[in-house]
Amino acid sequence: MPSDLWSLYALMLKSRLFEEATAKLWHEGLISGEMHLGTGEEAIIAGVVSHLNDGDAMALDHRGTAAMLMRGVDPILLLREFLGYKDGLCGGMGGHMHLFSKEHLAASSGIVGSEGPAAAGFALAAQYSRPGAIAVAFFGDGAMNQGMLMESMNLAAIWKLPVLFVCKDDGWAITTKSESSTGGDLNERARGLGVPALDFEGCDAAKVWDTAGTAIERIRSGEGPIFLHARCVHFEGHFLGFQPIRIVRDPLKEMPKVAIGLTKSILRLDGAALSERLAGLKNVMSSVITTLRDPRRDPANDPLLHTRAALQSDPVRLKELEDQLEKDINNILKIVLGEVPS
Amino acid sequence: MPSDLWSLYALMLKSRLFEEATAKLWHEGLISGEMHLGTGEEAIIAGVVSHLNDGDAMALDHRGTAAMLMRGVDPILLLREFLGYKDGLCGGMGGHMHLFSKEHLAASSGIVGSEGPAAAGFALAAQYSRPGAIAVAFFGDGAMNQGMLMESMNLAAIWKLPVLFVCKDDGWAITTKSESSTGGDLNERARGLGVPALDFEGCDAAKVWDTAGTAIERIRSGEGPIFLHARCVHFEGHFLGFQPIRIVRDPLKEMPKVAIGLTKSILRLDGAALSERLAGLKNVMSSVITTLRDPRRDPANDPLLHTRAALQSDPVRLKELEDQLEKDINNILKIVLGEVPS
Amino acid sequence: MKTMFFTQAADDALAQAMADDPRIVVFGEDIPLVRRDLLVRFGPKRVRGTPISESAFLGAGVTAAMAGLRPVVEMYMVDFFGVCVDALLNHAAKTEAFSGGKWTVPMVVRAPCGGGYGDGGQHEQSLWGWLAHIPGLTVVVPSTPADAGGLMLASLQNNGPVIFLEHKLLSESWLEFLGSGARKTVSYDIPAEGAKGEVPSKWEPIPLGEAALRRTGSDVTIVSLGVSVHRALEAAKILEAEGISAGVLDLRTVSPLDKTTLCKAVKQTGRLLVVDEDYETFGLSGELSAVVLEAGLSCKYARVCTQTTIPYNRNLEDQALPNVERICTSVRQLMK
Amino acid sequence: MKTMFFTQAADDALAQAMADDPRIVVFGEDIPLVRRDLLVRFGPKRVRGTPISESAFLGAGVTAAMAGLRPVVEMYMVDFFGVCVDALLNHAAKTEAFSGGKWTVPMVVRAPCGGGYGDGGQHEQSLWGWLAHIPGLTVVVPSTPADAGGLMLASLQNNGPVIFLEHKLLSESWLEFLGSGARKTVSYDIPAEGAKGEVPSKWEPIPLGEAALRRTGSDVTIVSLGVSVHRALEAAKILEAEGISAGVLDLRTVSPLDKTTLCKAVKQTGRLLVVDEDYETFGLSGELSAVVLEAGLSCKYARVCTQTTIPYNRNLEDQALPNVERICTSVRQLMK
Ligand SMILES: Cc1ncc(C[n+]2csc(CCOP(=O)(O)OP(=O)(O)O)c2C)c(N)n1
Ligand SMILES: Cc1ncc(C[n+]2csc(CCOP(=O)(O)OP(=O)(O)O)c2C)c(N)n1
Ligand SMILES: [Mg+2]
Ligand SMILES: [Mg+2]
Repeated sequence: MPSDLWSLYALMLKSRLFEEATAKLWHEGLISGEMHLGTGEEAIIAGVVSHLNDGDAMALDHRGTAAMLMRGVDPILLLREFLGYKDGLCGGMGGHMHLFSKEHLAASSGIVGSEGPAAAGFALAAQYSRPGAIAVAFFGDGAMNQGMLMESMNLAAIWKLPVLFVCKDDGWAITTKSESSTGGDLNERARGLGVPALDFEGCDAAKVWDTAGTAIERIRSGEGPIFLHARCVHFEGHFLGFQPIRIVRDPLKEMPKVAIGLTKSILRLDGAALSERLAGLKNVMSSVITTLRDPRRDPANDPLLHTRAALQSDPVRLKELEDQLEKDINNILKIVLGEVPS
Repeated sequence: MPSDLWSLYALMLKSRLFEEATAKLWHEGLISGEMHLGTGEEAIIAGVVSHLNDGDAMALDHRGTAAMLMRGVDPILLLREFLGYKDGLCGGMGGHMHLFSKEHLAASSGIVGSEGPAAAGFALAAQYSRPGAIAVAFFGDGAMNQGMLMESMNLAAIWKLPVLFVCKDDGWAITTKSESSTGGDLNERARGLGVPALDFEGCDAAKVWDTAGTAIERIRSGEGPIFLHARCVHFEGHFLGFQPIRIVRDPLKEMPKVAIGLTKSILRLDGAALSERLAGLKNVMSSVITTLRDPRRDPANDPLLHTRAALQSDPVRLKELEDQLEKDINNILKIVLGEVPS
Repeated sequence: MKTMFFTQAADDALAQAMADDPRIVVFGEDIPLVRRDLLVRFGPKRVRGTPISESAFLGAGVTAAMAGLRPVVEMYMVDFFGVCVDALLNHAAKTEAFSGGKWTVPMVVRAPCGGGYGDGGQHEQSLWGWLAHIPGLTVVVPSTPADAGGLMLASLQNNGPVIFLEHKLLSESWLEFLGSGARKTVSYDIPAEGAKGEVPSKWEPIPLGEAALRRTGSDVTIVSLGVSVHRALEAAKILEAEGISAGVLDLRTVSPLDKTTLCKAVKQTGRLLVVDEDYETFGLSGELSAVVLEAGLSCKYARVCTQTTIPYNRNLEDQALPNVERICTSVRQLMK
Repeated sequence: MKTMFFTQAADDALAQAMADDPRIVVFGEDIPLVRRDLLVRFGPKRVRGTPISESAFLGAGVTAAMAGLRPVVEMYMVDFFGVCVDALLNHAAKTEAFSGGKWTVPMVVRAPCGGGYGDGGQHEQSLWGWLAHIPGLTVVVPSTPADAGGLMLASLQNNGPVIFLEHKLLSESWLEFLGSGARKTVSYDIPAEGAKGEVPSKWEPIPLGEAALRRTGSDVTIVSLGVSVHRALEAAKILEAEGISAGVLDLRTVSPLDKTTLCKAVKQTGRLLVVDEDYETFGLSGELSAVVLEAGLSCKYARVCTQTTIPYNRNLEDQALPNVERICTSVRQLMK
């Protein structure tokens, strides 16, 4: 089956609009705590999730909203959950890091790497009770250094568990560049754990759809787990209000908060030799500078623009679709916010 | 420096005799709890440990006696520790799974895989305070599936820590064959974590000495960690009194203990279909049969015999050496057992 | 009536449940050997060995339970939860709450625990109080074969995660495996009543959270669990000869705690001695005093617990773990 | 006198110690950003970032300490000990015992803890009682900037492992990082005295294991730590208006526990209320009642703790965590 770009785009745009609305509510203070968006990784999610059927399961990380939404969880329930309402998806008990839908066999966790064991367990249950069903684990590149994720790739390999391990590699774990924290090569690592690896750009929804489709077919047929390694960007950085992004976007306001402490510290009497101090400063500055030069800032990496470009040959249908989705999201907001929180 | 087979053999034989004496005391009930010997892996230990200098550190697993002994820890202190004496190496508080020598920067643990983080920490301290010093981690093939060991290989790689990771691969983790529990390839796994891998037979002390020597030189020079993967056998199985070995050695006595329960269970009314039950039985039997056919039972795999063969060209010196070591061990036993336990 | 060994009873109840319920699967390290009797009856699909990857397979147990299985996940020893307790702390224990009560984790985690045979401080811990601190976990510690079976059945029927701890000194198969099977030269202080005893012909669940009064007594209530229950009973006999009447209450489940029975007993005697092989501070022994005070009761209170890392030396070990002598001394002190 | 924010004070004391002692190194995830002020003063060799591999780098901290360094290992949050607590439970806490007292682990493990800002149940736990249950660990929970600095210095000078927990509601930098820095639309119930306060011009160590009496009172002793100390002080003011005199004792260190001061205070009032943000059962709150009873004292007792998985909903969360209202209600009950 060839990829249907229109429906992939619809999924992605719906998710994007939903998460942008979420961001607004977060900035308005209606959503508490941290907020990690999946914006920028929509092509990976859409390309994988649209292959899933009833009985397939998902194990999600701290960035689980997009996958839940695209899998078919009611956006109204999601939004109510973010707002902490009693009639939210989890009764207001979970929040965006702990989204659970029993109906969709989908579970999230804020513990980095725990998606590995979780997907393995879902897949084990599938082996017994739902032949042909699979489990997908979505996680980041940083998670690849968490032991339990590696352990579960090995476990899936030897038990031939139907797991698709999807690494959404944005090159970062919060403010840590993966190239400075990850040795070797992730694909070789997966293979060294007995899991075949496929590596590709995650910005191209059609490409993801094709690759994931082939992989999932093999997994369904009982061949064991596969590792998909897909690159992506996170436009907002790690979470909403992310400090380095704030500095880059509004240096005049944000830089002083950081610079005063730095200046005082670097000039303090006791401490390392000047060369070490400068190395330290370079270290700090480079994380801001890297953010400035970040692929995050390059719209070419936006999976939505990428897909949209391919659809512009039919501008009427495109406009219709986009208008409709915008209306849908506005409707959702109205339904949810129109009600009084309990 | 070419390997000096005579001193390697002396180290190995001393360790063998010491552990055989230990085994005897254990069978006599003078040593409590479990007892894991390093017999069968002496060539690996000797070939690595004889490269170590003051300031080098060791992280050991549940099988740490041989490495402690060969590193120069007083055998009298070791034996007193096994007997639980107040004047043992650890005041009788540790036992053979928890041997500690601050002087030799050597620490053991009974937690499988913890040698990885332990060696990384020793190596980190070396980077600061003992330039050129290294840390060795000794562990088994089963430990390679413990997340923290994999994590610390990655950590060592990115921090260029001076760690030699030594996997003593006997193909087993207690009663579990590694080929049934370990996916992929251990060397590829190490490389996927950024650690170069060297793979070889661990039965040949000279070979180990050479390989380890080259590796350690590179590590001392600051090139980062290396993974040595060496095969070996454990003649006693996992620990003293190991059930499958008992069955193989004395089937008439040991088999009934196991067979009665099995027979009753396989005949019980409710349960799986016959084919599944037979598969289960095959599973149980194969672990005994595998033990029967085990390389453990092949003396060709004894690293001592292997090395001894090369030294037989000088039978006089060989006899002298062996007599001397036997005398030494007997002396140690006399010193330790002659005294009244406190 | 039938008699059985302790672990045999737990396994037998498990087998009965497995015959009734195909959703029950058992996995853990070396389980094909350790549960070989189950393996030959239920086949290798339901009784599996795992790699030494506790985080992976314990975590997998959680979601396998969520997706419809009833996994019995086996840990080699309770001490090794250190490497994987996240699966309990942040997942098994919290899923029901996080999902707004919509999703439960019917998993049994089985682990040998306890000391008294010389394995040293990393292999002889109890940790039941440590685990019970986490809201959302049920923690079971049987002391007799009959309870081992009945509580196993109840654990398998429970809708939330249950940690089922078996004391190695009561377990014929663990002791045989860990070193006594190959030699007659060692002896352990094994409570006969705990290691072998009468069992029903067909297993019935014993409700979780109900303590059992093992002995009535009017002067002091000794509250305990696991092997220590038998130490307490032995002590009570000695004390009886001295004219002290000591009751012994076996908690059987740490969490939920049978507060009613506890308070009733303490109210009658006015004296509470906790005998707890887990570490003394910030755990079960303190909790019991809080429960009593919260109920508005007052009592004289003492405890006999493990205060330090468990020594390897067998004599020091015996002194570090709760023993009959320490119990008697404490009771006599309470009677002053 | 100088004033400082809470985390600023801890960092300042740490910087003072680092200037004096080159063996101190700091590492953890994102530490180059989180401790950037230390990084530019002490350089990237002594202030390092790590991969998301807590078991590896926490375990490495243990042996690094054994081999002569004084590592400060930073965890992102106390909740994440789940994946790596083995390094504490079976290594850091036991090395001194195992080695017969010959080898110690002078390591400080620093972790943010606590709730009240809407991150949900996997990111807002306290767990200090859970950690303190393990013999061999020192557990420190400061409640003011002055204590944060003084206790940090003492922790760095301690010869065994210390867990140093900083409540996020007191930490200007954590709150800024976790979401309040980018918006003025949220507000948290931050205790002013805890978040910012007077500090000495040069840091002196505050002995570990000494509680601080924050307020004297003759009717009831409220014992607490961390943010809850400030809730207790607020409650005490309200209760004063009702004619109830409540003293507030700040434990500062969970383990070792300052039993002397505790018992002295309870003896005077005869009433003990424990306000503990950690989970209620099998932890700190129970331990305090045991200590009192063991000392032969009796008292009326109640506790205000966290009983369940912490809800995400901000209202439910505020009710689940100890708050002023719950404290007042409990005290009034105790006065009946
Ligand atoms: C076990 C654990 N350690 C640390 C954290 C804190 N943390 C949350 S997200 C994150 C970074 C994850 O990076 P990655 O896996 O690449 O995902 P990304 O955020 O880039 O999508 C960290 C360190 C955590 N939640 N759990
Ligand atoms: C974390 C942990 N899990 C399980 C065990 C129980 N255990 C002790 S040794 C062992 C097998 C180790 O196998 P391997 O690493 O290959 O070493 P070998 O005994 O073969 O030398 C196991 C499972 C343990 N000690 N620690
Ligand atoms: Mg990432
Ligand atoms: Mg092995």
